[in-house]
Amino acid sequence: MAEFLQFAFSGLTVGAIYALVALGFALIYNASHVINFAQGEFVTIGGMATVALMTGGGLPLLLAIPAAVMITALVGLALEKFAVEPAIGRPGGASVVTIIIITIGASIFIRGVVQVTLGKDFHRLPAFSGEAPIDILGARLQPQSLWVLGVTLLVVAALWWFFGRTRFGKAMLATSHNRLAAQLVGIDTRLVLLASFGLSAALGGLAGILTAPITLTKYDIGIMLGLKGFAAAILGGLGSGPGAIVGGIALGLAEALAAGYISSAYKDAVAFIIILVVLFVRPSGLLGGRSTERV
Amino acid sequence: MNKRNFLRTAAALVALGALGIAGAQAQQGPIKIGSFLAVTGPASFLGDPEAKTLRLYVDMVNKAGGVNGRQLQAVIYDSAGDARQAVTFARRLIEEDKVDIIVGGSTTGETMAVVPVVEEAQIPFISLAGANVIVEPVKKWVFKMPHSDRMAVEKIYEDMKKNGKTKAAVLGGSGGFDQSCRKEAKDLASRYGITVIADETYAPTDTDMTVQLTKIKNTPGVEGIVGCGFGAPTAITARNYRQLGMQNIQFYFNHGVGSQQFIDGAGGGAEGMRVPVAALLVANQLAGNDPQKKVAEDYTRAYRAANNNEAVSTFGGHMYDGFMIAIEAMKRAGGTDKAKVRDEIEKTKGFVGADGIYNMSATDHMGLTLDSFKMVEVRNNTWKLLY
Amino acid sequence: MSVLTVENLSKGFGGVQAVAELSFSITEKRIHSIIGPNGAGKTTLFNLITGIYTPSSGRISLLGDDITGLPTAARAARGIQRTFQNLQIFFNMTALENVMVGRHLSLRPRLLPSLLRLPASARADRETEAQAADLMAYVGLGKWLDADADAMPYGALKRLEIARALAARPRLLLLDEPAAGLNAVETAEIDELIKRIAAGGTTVVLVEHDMKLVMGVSDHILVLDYGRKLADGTAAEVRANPDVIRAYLGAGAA
Amino acid sequence: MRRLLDARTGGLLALALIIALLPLILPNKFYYDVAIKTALNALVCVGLNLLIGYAGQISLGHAGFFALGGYASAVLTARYQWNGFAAMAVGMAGVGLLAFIVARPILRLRGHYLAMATLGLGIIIAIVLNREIPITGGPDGMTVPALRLGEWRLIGTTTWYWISGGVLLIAVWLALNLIDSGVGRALRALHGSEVAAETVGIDTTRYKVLIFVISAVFASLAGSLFAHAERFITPTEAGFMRSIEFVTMVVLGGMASTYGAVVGAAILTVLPQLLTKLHDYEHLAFGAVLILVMIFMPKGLVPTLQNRLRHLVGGQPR
Repeated sequence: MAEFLQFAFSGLTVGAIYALVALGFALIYNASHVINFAQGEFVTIGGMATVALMTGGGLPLLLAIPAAVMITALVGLALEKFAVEPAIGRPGGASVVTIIIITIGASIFIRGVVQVTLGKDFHRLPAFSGEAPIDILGARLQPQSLWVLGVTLLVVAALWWFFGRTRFGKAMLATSHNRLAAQLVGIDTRLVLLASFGLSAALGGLAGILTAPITLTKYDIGIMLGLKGFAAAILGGLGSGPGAIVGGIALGLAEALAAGYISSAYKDAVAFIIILVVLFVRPSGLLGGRSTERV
Repeated sequence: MNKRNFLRTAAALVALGALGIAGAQAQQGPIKIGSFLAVTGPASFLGDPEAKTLRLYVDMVNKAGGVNGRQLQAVIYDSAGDARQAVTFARRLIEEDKVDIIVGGSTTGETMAVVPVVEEAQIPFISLAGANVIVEPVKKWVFKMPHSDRMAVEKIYEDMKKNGKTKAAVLGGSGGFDQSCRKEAKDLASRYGITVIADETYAPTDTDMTVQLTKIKNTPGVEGIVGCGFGAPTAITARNYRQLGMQNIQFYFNHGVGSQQFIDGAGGGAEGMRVPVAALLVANQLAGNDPQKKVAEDYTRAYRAANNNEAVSTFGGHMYDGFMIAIEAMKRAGGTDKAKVRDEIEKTKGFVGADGIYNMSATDHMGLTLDSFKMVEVRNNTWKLLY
Repeated sequence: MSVLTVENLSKGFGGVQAVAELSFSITEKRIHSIIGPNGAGKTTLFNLITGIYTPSSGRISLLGDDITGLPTAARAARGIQRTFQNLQIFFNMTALENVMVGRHLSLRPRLLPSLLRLPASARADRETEAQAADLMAYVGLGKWLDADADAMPYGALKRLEIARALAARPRLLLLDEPAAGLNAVETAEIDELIKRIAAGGTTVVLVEHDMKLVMGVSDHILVLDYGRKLADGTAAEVRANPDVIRAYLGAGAA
Repeated sequence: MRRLLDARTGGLLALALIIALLPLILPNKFYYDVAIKTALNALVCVGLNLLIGYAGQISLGHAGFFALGGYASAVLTARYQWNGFAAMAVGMAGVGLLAFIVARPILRLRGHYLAMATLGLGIIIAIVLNREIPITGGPDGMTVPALRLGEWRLIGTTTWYWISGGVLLIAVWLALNLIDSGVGRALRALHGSEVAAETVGIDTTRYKVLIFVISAVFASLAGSLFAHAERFITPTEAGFMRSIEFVTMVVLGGMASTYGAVVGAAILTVLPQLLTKLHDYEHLAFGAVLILVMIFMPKGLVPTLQNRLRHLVGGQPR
């Protein structure tokens, strides 16, 4: 029991990280049908910027966190404004492949900038509420894991409120359902697109900060987190918010349990094997809806 | 159609022309030391200090008048730890830059990929990578600097044996550096009367090792854990080790963690862990009469002064040794004749480097013994020399 | 004899019944029209007949064979071709190549001969090219042979789709609003083209809003309203049907 | 059509000339090495372009097929003393089979799902190659024996320059043939409009599977040749970034242009050799180049330049 709990804690913690990244994918995908392969780099920026602000800028953690989230959001906005929009906004739009290459180019570029400005070393943030582990039924949990899980829940609640209760959130939701119709009723879909990148980047940055005390942070930590987050987003059903959360947690748990009860040798393959099986059996993902194409 | 032809030709010419300009540099003058290193990528913790060290010492030697009256020039390429790129860069160093010797190759994979190239070109090559396969069997033109993965494991097993521990668990990453150490750990165990009763793996990108550690914790009888790895995963492992309250089991890491960054990243979790490292890391704790003390302290001082007070790692030390052995050999050979330099490298005797005292021979192209490895323990967030 | 028979066909999207309990049959070598107000389910019906949509219930048979479960390509192989209301041109090809694709079923290209460009394969390709060029001349696109499809005007693209469909030598040709967006002269030309096609032995089914065109060419008209059959018969019969008049001109006009 | 034919024979002739004359200006083995890698990358890209550029499908896992081909050659010749050509053929057949098995379910999917599936497949292949140390040598890679033709050991950069250049030429010829055949038109049609392609009787799934398999086999062949040319192979060849590199080459050179694929491969193979002078700024610059080209030349270099040139000379459309 204690062993299972320990595995589950590990899976939940890692899963929550995947979930936050997946949520970022879903946000942008909904607004623009763009898969942002630079999503993982937002995680990098969040963590690395916090470290830089604390060690280089001498800011206390409480100030460094919002500042780093802001910085990440700004990078997200810049990415949309200077790299994605010029391509999408062109008459005739851009093909899926073109946008994929652009966001991949952006991820390489961002990694390059972080590496040049903040270095190649890994860094650690202090845990928000100490390092002393908590004992639960014989399994031991880092207090920071609770922070990660708690904030993930808060984010989900906040997003639910945002999309369900605010005017702008509803506008974003409308755009995701039918871009043209949204434009016709007067929604500024370009602003929605911009906002989705900003919001998604802020989420990624937050994820990077929350997890840096557990996973440490490094200029290239975003690569794998980005890919796993993408897998989680697909698993849950691309574009579905609750799906992203479920997909992330499910992947995290599956990895931990597979490593625990089967073998750790292929732990990092688990996510991709699951995703392949799911795509073979149920391509729309766990919670994704089916869509009929119109001719 | 003509336009297509024209375009294609133009593109090819532009590309080749640019290459030519980039490569066409003076062929006479300075002694050229070529290097391909994993300056970026997953193994950048190796390549980065190595590149910095090479630049630093080329400058220092030049200021002191160079070698045999000639200035030195370093040509460094970033292979990102990728064997494919390493081969291209090795060819570039040999054919285009016409270097006199190659000191480089941060990882075993890139080193081994380059071996056929240097053997064919007949140019001395001093590798900075760890695995024994590089020099076993001996390859005429290939030498290697640091302690091998095998020696690190031997040092660990000696310590376990001394403390009466016979049941070991192995925990390592899936990268080349880690896998080589894991293999040695399993192969050598019986020779020290040790049995490996648990064996766990993580990916270099993993962010949590509690699952693997829990399995080791729940394997009855484990007395010592041999950790194989480097970089962030090792720091995470240390944190999880403390989180799970496993301090009753002695944890050993191999020399991949030999930097202050590991201790800082572990956030206190590394306390009590033991690591076999080169003397460099504990230079100030060496006995006054230790021949390595001065070398290690000088290197530390120079490196920190040149690099914003950045803490030294043992990996930069590999480059220091390789570079020094190379120029010593050139001095003895009285020039850069490749065959002569190779012979002189092979004759290196009693060279005191950061990694130890080198005694090479026709059958030993590494030249280090277990003695020069130091066992250290993390105490109060710093390395404490044990023996 | 009946080329196409539709029995009790229904298709719903969510709560909306686009086609409901529809039955009718199409007889050979004539021009049939399907008319009805917007949203009457005409295009949905075409999509059901060609297998782009699967029906919620009902049966479609071609020349007596049930084809309800067949995929689109297999229905094409049995002789159904269509054009699209909102063009589905291969814009990444030339006009001629668009029509050559229409010959796909009889060309049956094979991989290895194509890769190696064996003489037989090259010869078949040249024949296909000649046939496609003839067809383009037939629909009046003779001067557009080498044009890129994306450089052609709307009216020409309408004909290009017809030429592509004809290339497959269909038994049943479904034309979805062939005259939409065309001027009077062009519409007259299309009118004439449709008659020629039918005269050549192909059964034509037309969805069209241009009543002048419909009444002029059709041997038989089917009127749909909210997915249901409102009336069918000859042009004169339909014109006189009070239900049709009510649907088109509004209640009270009857 | 006549014009197309001319472009084919003319273009092929030009490519053959370049390959034949390049040695006159290649000063040393390093340049040959770059040329070999260019040709082998181009070989992958010519195949991948059939999938991306002509059939409109995306694969983020082609490095996996490349590496599988390479390892088939490496393992079968080194560990089981197979004849190199037999190993190569078995590798191609095996990769083709694997591609076929995964393709049917995967290719029902579109756009991003397909990207994810191929990405996952590639990563799984990379992980397997990394883990199965007794067979593959693990992350440090393995040495590959020389390819033998009878008693003749095919070694040395010049030999491999001619081999890879020749194979590339044949591959380009095959690709051009295919594109200009009924099969090629069917592929382009399903890219242009999948619905319309179905309506004219094209079994689109079958064609997508077919082209996916062909492009995988091209990659496998390139991998086998790479393993023998380099005499060494590591699992990095299967890595995600390598797959991205291939796709980028195709897109950069120009989708739906076979010569574009070759040019893209050449540029992205040579570019890192130029950027290496930038040291730490190398990756940053590479990322920036990708973004800028995609924004300003979304059709890729070759088609864009062709258009510009056509406007300059004021030629007729097409």
